[in-house]
Amino acid sequence: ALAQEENVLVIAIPGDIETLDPPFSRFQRSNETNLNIYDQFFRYGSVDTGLGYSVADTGTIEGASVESWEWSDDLSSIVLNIREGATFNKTGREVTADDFIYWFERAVGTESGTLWNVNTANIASWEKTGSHQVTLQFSQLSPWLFFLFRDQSQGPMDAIEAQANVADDDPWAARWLAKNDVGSGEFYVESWEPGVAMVLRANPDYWAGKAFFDQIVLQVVPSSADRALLLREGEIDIAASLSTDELAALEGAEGVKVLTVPTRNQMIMGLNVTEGPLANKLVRQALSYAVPYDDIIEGIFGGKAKKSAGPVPVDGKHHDGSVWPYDYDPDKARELLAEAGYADGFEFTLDIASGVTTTEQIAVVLQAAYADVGVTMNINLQTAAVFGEQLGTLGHQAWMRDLLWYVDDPGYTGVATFRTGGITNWMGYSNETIDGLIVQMNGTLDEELKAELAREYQRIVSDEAPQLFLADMPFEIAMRDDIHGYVQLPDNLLWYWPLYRE
Amino acid sequence: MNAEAAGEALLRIEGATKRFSLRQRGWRRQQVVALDGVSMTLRRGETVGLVGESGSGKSTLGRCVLNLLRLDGGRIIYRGREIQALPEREWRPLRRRLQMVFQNPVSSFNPMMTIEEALLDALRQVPELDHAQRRQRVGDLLEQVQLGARFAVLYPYEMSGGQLQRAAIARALAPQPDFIFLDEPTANLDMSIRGQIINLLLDLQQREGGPGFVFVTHDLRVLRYVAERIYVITQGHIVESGSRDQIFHAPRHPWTRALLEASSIGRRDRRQASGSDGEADISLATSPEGGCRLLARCPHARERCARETQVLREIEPGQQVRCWRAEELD
Amino acid sequence: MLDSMREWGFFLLRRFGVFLIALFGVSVITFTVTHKIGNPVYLLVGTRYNQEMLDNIRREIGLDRPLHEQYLRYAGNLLQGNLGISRFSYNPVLEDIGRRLPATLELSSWALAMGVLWAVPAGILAALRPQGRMARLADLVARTGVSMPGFWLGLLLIFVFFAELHWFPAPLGRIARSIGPPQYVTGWYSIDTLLAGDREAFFSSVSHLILPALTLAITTSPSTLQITRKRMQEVLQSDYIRSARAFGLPGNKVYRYALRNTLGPVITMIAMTYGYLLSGTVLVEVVFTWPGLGLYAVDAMNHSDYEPIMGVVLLSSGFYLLVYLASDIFNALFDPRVRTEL
Amino acid sequence: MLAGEQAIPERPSLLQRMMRANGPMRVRLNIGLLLLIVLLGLLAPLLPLHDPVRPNPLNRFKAPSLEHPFGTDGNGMDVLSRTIHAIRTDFALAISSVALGIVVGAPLGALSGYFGGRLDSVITRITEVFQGFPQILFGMAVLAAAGNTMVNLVLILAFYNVPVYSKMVRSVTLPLREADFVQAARVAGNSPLSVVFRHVLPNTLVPVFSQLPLSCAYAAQMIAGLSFIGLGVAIPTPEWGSMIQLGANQLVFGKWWASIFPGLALFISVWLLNNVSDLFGSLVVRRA
Amino acid sequence: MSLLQIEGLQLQFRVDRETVYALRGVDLSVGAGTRTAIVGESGSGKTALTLSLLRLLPPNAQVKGSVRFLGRELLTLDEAALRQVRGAQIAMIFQHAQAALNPLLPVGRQIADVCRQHSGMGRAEAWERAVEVLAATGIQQAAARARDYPHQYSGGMAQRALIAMALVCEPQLLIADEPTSGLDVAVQQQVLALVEQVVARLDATLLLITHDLAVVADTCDQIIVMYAGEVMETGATAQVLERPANPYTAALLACFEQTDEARMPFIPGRTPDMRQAPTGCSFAGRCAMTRDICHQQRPQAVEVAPGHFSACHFAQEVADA
Ligand SMILES: Nc1ncnc2c1ncn2[C@@H]1O[C@H](COP(=O)(O)OP(=O)(O)OP(=O)(O)O)[C@@H](O)[C@H]1O
Ligand SMILES: Nc1ncnc2c1ncn2[C@@H]1O[C@H](COP(=O)(O)OP(=O)(O)OP(=O)(O)O)[C@@H](O)[C@H]1O
Ligand SMILES: [Mg+2]
Ligand SMILES: [Mg+2]
Repeated sequence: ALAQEENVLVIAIPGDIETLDPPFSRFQRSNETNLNIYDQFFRYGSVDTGLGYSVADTGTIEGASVESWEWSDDLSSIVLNIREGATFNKTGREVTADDFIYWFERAVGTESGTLWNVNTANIASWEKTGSHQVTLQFSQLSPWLFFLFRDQSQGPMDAIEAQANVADDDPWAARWLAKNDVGSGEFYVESWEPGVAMVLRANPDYWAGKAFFDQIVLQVVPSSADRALLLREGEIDIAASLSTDELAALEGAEGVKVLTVPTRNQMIMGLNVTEGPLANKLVRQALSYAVPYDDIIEGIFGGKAKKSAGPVPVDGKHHDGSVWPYDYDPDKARELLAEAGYADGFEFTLDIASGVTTTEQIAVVLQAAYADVGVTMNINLQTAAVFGEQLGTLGHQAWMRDLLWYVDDPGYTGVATFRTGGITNWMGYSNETIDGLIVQMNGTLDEELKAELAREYQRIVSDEAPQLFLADMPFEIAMRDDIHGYVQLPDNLLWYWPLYRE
Repeated sequence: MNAEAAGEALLRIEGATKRFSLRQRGWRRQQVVALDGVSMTLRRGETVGLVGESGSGKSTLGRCVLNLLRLDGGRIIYRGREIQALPEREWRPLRRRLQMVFQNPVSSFNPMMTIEEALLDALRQVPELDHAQRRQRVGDLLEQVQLGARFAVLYPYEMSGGQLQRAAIARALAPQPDFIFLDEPTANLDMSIRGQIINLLLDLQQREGGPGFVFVTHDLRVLRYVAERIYVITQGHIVESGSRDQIFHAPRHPWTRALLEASSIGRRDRRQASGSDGEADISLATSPEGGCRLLARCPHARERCARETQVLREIEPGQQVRCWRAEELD
Repeated sequence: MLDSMREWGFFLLRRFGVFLIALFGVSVITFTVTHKIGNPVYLLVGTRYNQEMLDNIRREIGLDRPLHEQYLRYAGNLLQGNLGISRFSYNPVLEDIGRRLPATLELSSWALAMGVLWAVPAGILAALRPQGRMARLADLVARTGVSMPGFWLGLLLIFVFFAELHWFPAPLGRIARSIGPPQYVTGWYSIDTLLAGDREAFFSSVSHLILPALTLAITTSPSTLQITRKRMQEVLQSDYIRSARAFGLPGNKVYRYALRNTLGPVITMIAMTYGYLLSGTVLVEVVFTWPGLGLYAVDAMNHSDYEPIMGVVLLSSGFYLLVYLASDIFNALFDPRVRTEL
Repeated sequence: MLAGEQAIPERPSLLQRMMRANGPMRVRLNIGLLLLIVLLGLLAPLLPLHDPVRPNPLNRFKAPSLEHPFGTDGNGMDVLSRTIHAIRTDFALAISSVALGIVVGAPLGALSGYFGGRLDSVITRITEVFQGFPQILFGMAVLAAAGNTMVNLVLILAFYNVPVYSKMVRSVTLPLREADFVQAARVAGNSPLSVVFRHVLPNTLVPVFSQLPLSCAYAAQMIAGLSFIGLGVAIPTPEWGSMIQLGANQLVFGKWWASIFPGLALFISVWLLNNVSDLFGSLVVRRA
Repeated sequence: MSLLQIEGLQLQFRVDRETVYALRGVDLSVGAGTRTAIVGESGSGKTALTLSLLRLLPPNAQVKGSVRFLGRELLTLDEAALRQVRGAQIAMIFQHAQAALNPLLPVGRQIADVCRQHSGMGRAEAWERAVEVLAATGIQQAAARARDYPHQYSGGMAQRALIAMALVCEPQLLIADEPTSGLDVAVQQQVLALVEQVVARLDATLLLITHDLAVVADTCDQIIVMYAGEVMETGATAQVLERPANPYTAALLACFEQTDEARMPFIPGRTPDMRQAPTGCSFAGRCAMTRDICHQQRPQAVEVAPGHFSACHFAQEVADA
């Protein structure tokens, strides 16, 4: 029987949690769960906005599983002091330097996403320098260490437990860890009925104190209309992943509140610049001019989004809107098309992942707008997996999705997206000047210089237009109005620990 | 017309045998012998009657002759040529020569086709005509069977049985065949219109170069008008054959007599016939080891009948009987 | 008796052979199609990957082999009852299916039962009084059911009966969360709760079942209704029913006769509906958050996870072919004419 | 010769017969309405309607008004115009998929039923396999693998129709094999294939036609279902099923029009088709 | 007293908003203990007539008139009472015996059901009785065959089974609707003989429907000639066959005559369209004697000899010819 006074938070999520193994976590659901059951190295501090929620302050880094740290003077190494007395949820073992070392070894061994973090943070080696101390050496300046090592993939795992569950063909226990949690975070998995629900229980000994909610129920509700309806009827406390229309419908419903939080989330249309008409810069510019930006923002986002202005989100660091040339100007678009030799237009296909209403709606608007300038755009729906795979293999002519820049740094965006061969460079884009600018940006801690470089970077990317920046979207989440304490993290993941009911 | 004068045989059936497998038991099949060594000869322009009760194998014979079914044994010789084993492709040119009129006039027409379409379908095998000529011919044919061109546009369900049977005859005549197998063309018609069909056939017989007919019926009465020679069949066996006069005036086989009696008003003796038919029906299903097949139904049966398989033997010139007591029973 | 046992033996043997061949066909086609819907290796590499990692994994799980070789391997495993593992959850597909099958079976069986309980009597009544009110109603419901997508009807029902009237619980799975699943016996909550003797749980599970089952019943029963009606009409006009009445058999007896004679094709149709339902629940499962096979397969589809898709497709086809076979056997048992044709 | 024969008028066409078929109003009404719907679809581009694929993001989910009698949908498109234009898509989809199903299925069934034997068992087995496929799942897989184009959609729908029609035609053909008129057709010199195609097949029309409305409804339902899990007809093509699904989520928030109107259109069309096919059946079928 | 008295019986079928006038005012009476034949061409309404007696018509039929059996009006009798008449007092055997038996039930069971219905016997007892009557109709090994299904019976046996069913109720009136059509010649004889035998044994009245005059001549003492839903002539068999008083009967008889003429006799023309409401004599279109009056006025039945009626404007003329 359940204790009478349990505080339970019910969150409706659209699909099941994919994996409990942080390095392999790549979708929203598992990212969020892992964020809450593993205790990351660092975390952001937060500030209250006075609007009923707080936002993470990316300027303040706090310790989490790492209690404190010391840079070497030349910034070439760092000593991490591991929080003493923290224990793993399932085994009660204390978290030690060995678990951290295992974590780094596993990152290398599995070649997983964490290795990318390790490499991107320019970490050259790691060493146990005390029972609760690890020292990292950098190969070069590491501008993003804290930003990267706060994400959901960065929590120490119980090395002994993990090693106890390896298999011959699975030396890193990837199979076992996918279904079992060995974290020291705010919550741990109490039960998991695949496809139905996962129940998390609060860690009573969490170093920062036990969470308000004893239990978090992650209830799978695949139909978004259902999620909205359930929230309205008070059957659940929070509904994840609602479409803008559903959120709009919930606004004003009794007992429900919708938080609208500015983020660095951009709706982007990427163009494959390696072949066909889209390889022509003029064509890409024309397409950029042919977008009815205001209609999209007003109509589809109900005025809650902001007009994008280039590769750096408008709320991002070093954003400079002055170098952004585009506004809705179909005549200009036609001119450019004619100049490019496509006066009679051309045809291309836009791929989008199925089931995302907002993307579909924008695609439809674009289709009509492009038709006005003589360009035929076909819309092709793909399953999420196929869509993702096509991105990686440059299989699209054009794609549309939102991209969230959770590291607030133009250099980071550049490395990932606009550098030749960047991991999210799904355009096949390559420009030596840009590559050089990115290296320069990431090689300096001088923010003024960085701003200078960033302006040039934004000017070129805007001009070359390998991506169309359609809108800077806010993050919206709907919950019962007695749920408080929401903290907006830069990656839009929901952090359960600070939430409480009043 | 005189049978003797008609000359060379148009169609000869020799020892035709046909078996049907009834149902499957495990991997084995059970068989019915529908035709058991039937022989028959038809001369040009001659009409031969084939009479027998229901299930005796009349239709089966027709279907075998027209290659709608394959014979299991025996031969069918048309104008000196063996045709029973020809493949379908080689058979097709013969189709216009050998025709058939079916028992049930309504079901023998495609309900989705008008009479004209049905006749045109039959005329497709007359390549020498163009479309206009074929339509012309459809009109002529309908006229010939006394229907008139206005029936051309009707669908089968809009016509009476008698009219349809005439259309069926027109269809059989369409490609100018020299043989028509008439499978009980009057069986499904009312007595009052049966005569129309018979008379129509009589008219056709009168014409020079007209086709030869095998006229199948279970009612001897109608054969009196049309047939020159008559074969009596039961259970896949011919039990008696002879000229019309021989069969009508001097029937020798008890079965023939029974048939004759059954078809006349007020002259039957039913008391003898009563009894069980259970055995009789079942006996059809298997070929008996020996003895007369009509044993169970024959009022004249003797002990010898049960032992001895009967053979067809000539008892008078042109008359053959399959009964050893034929001479006694007068 | 012995003879007929042998006949039955042959019959079953033949039909089972056919069943296996059909299943083989299904597996080949599905295998070919599923292996064209993207690539599961992307699931296995985490967020940051390069070509080399992809190639390694592809080699490891054998996706670099020619398709027919892959199929042979799959079929070999299949014969040993191994449906492979999900690349996504690392669970053996058989286990996943085993967990979800009862949910789907329970839902589709309830839907079938509800559909049959409505459609067969309605069809009979409509046949008895072709111009009557029941006939009109049956017509209306049948035609509405036919032209209404199931998920839409489901949403409508949820809206009306949950959101507005609050007659039914939230469309959140199979049983109230506060009650929790019963002790596993059959996997059917409606039965397991009964076995556990838990009234409250039983009512909860049933009330969760009703709306989704109703949705499915309405959308799938029209064919049963039509065939019952048509067949019943035919039977009622048959000579043997006329003779039953001519010999003074009372109405109820005559209708019992007629019913019996109506049953053959109706059973076949019901079997086909049942076979269809096992996979036809997909959309309704989505709408009612029903943790069944359909949801599982849709998820797998969205992740290009071959094995679960294959597993579900094979299972559904197998189930379809089996119930179809069962209806054949039933008809053979029931109808002496079919029996002799075995 | 029969008495009182006169020249009779030309045979009226089937349509004429249907129009004048013995139920004065009801029947004519059904055919008339169905024709009207088809006509509406055909003439849709000429009618004074909004552009069916012209989105207006500033005018989304607007309730029915004079300007938009059926309101607007989530893309701000005019629901009335889309509902009418969808007639083209839906009829085209239904007709082509059903036609394909019939064109492939009916001959298969006829051949199978007519020739029997090994051919029959092979065809029957194949159709059983086809039918055994879990339809939505398989449809999804195919669309996911080959793209959600109209052609693929038609192929998938046809895939389900083939066994339906082949089975039906087979069951009608089986007794026809021994039918006198089929034998008569052989005697008339038809080759086996021409017997099947000219004589047997036309006689399976009635059951085939009675199945038609179901197939059409089914096509729309399938498309709606596939749209629901994300892979239906390419957006923003006006199509009832996907319109129903697009509007479905807002249905529960009181914005009923985007979903209800296309639903009604589908319902009415299926209803009329049902009636007309019944009527067709009663006219074509041979009267006893 | 007549056992069965039919007056002004009209029967219409509604088909697709058209009306088929199947019976157009039939008057006749069947005396107790007679063996009466109803003859007529196919579609003349013979079956329809018998079905309307017991109200076994399909739902699209409308009946008017009066049918009195032993003084009781059958057309308005309530269902329960009617059930007592069906089977128990009037039994029917149908045209296609095999189709008239339920294919899914063993033959014996069907007979036993009827038996239980009318006698209140128990299951076992009824079964024994069923076997007994089956045996009585000449089916060998009746106990075993009773367990068989109709499709395992031959046509003749099925007909016997139906007769057995009629026998089991011991009715006063036995209606046999073409009991021999579709059977082979020899079996026809046996079945007819069996019917006669059963009627004799039960001391029942027989109403035999046929279109075979040969059968009539042999079996029946009374004859009713029907044409296009009307009764053309009634009378004792000998009278009617020897001195037909109606041109239709005469023409029909001519078709059965064995002549030595070269051509076969027939009645020209076709039966009238039953969808037209009757005016005048229905045989007028095909009759050699047709005059104007025949087209305009429906002939009333006239008694040309005692007990011999004919519906013809020239009945006497024909009779005397
Ligand atoms: N396709 C078939 N399969 C099995 N048995 C058959 C088939 N066709 C005919 N028979 C059997 O062959 C025998 C002869 O049948 P057939 O149709 O030739 O008789 P028939 O003399 O034409 O009878 P009827 O007068 O009824 O037309 C019958 O016992 C019949 O049951
Ligand atoms: N259910 C029905 N619906 C419409 N018309 C019918 C129906 N039953 C019979 N008829 C018509 O009623 C008339 C009389 O039919 P009935 O069956 O009584 O004829 P019959 O004399 O018994 O013929 P047969 O000798 O062929 O059995 C026919 O014109 C027939 O078409
Ligand atoms: Mg025959
Ligand atoms: Mg009759």
